[in-house]
Amino acid sequence: MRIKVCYFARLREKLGISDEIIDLPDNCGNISSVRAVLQKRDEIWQQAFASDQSVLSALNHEMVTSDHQLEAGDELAFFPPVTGG
Amino acid sequence: MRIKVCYFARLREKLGISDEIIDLPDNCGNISSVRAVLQKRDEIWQQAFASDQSVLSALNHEMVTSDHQLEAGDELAFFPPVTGG
Amino acid sequence: MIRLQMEDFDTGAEINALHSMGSHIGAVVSFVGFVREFSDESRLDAIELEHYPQMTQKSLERIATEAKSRWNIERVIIIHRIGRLTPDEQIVFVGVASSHRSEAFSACEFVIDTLKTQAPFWKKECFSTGDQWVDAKLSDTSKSDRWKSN
Amino acid sequence: MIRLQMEDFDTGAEINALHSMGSHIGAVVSFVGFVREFSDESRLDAIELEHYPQMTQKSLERIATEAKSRWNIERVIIIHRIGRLTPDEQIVFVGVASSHRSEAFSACEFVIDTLKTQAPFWKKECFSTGDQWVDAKLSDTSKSDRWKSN
Repeated sequence: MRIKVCYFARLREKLGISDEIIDLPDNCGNISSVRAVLQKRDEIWQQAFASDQSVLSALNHEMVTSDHQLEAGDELAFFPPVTGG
Repeated sequence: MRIKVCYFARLREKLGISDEIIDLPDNCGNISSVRAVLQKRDEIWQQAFASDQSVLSALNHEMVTSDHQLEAGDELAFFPPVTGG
Repeated sequence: MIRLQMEDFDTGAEINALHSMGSHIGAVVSFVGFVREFSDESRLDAIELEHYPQMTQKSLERIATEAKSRWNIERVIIIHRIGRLTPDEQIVFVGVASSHRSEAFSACEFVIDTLKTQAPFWKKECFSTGDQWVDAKLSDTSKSDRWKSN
Repeated sequence: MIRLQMEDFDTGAEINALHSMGSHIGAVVSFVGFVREFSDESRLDAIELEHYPQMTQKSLERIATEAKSRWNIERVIIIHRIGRLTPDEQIVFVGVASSHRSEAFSACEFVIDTLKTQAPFWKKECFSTGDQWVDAKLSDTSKSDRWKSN
């Protein structure tokens, strides 16, 4: 199944990409599984997602925890803790 | 001894006076004693000071309780609970 | 800074003034109180604010000083209008500048709560049918008392 | 009402707008956040605010809606600027109108505390020596968490 993945702020700069479409096995499962897939890309990706706390996730524009299940067409975003206001 | 007494708001209107100089016996004592003296004037004064809670006191521009001692030259003020802001 | 005045005030200008008082001020919390259009069911013509001139300034300064001693804040501005005010007019402004927002929130609420029970102002409501002094609210006393136990 | 914008805003006008939204509104509490001149010891040239456009509006609306469900308040205005801002510029405005001031204080503080940990904004500080993403503050997390147990 196909989802969109977006990256923001420090994470976007570190990874050198702001968004991409990725294909996942249909039963890929939850956000943690996507993180595991991404971490296999190379050393930079491995480090970027190493700590659970330093990367938050939003699924379809709502902050969610990593155990959320994914569906085809989802927009998944990864970003550092927010610092607005 | 001589002190100045001021009245504000509803109390001022009820008593028909905004301030006055009064002479007290030198050992008149505290604010409660002044209230007792004033209450003897007539029915209106008696009623106006009947309830402790409905008349607050300030001595030389500081809110105080009725047990405060007085000195010659003091400015004593009586007024209803405040309603600013 | 304390101001007692008949004239209206410019809230935005006061907030900017608070901020410009220091380079490390990141937060300004403010409270603005307005004359309501209705009191109970009746439409108000105006309110009249009486105060105790020799005491008012001192009383507000004491409240501001206590706020500064209790919280880590930079500046406090209190503006209170006096005289006759019509519905929707601004009555009071309390602004607190701080580098720490939670301290600014607490200090600002403390100042307005304390002002409402300690500062010598009295409101009279003017209706087409006559005038009426406003009664003090028990809820104001309990809001103010709550700061004593902190 | 939620606004995301590059342009500055007029705090006094927003407070008046909040007040004019209802005849029984007696109190407006507001928070304004500013760009500081210094970060640690270094003088800032500017900050840059990145956000997640498709999510930001929705996230702020959700926070405003939660504030309205938890406190007896009339209106909430949240304005957050995006893009490049220089020291002393206004970043964020949160204003709450209510007939009850203590509810307005709580709701306003809840909104800014929650915005700081939930709304998708990221600040980068620009110095003459280079740029630096701002780290999230643990104190912001604990301020935000405190509203969960209430």
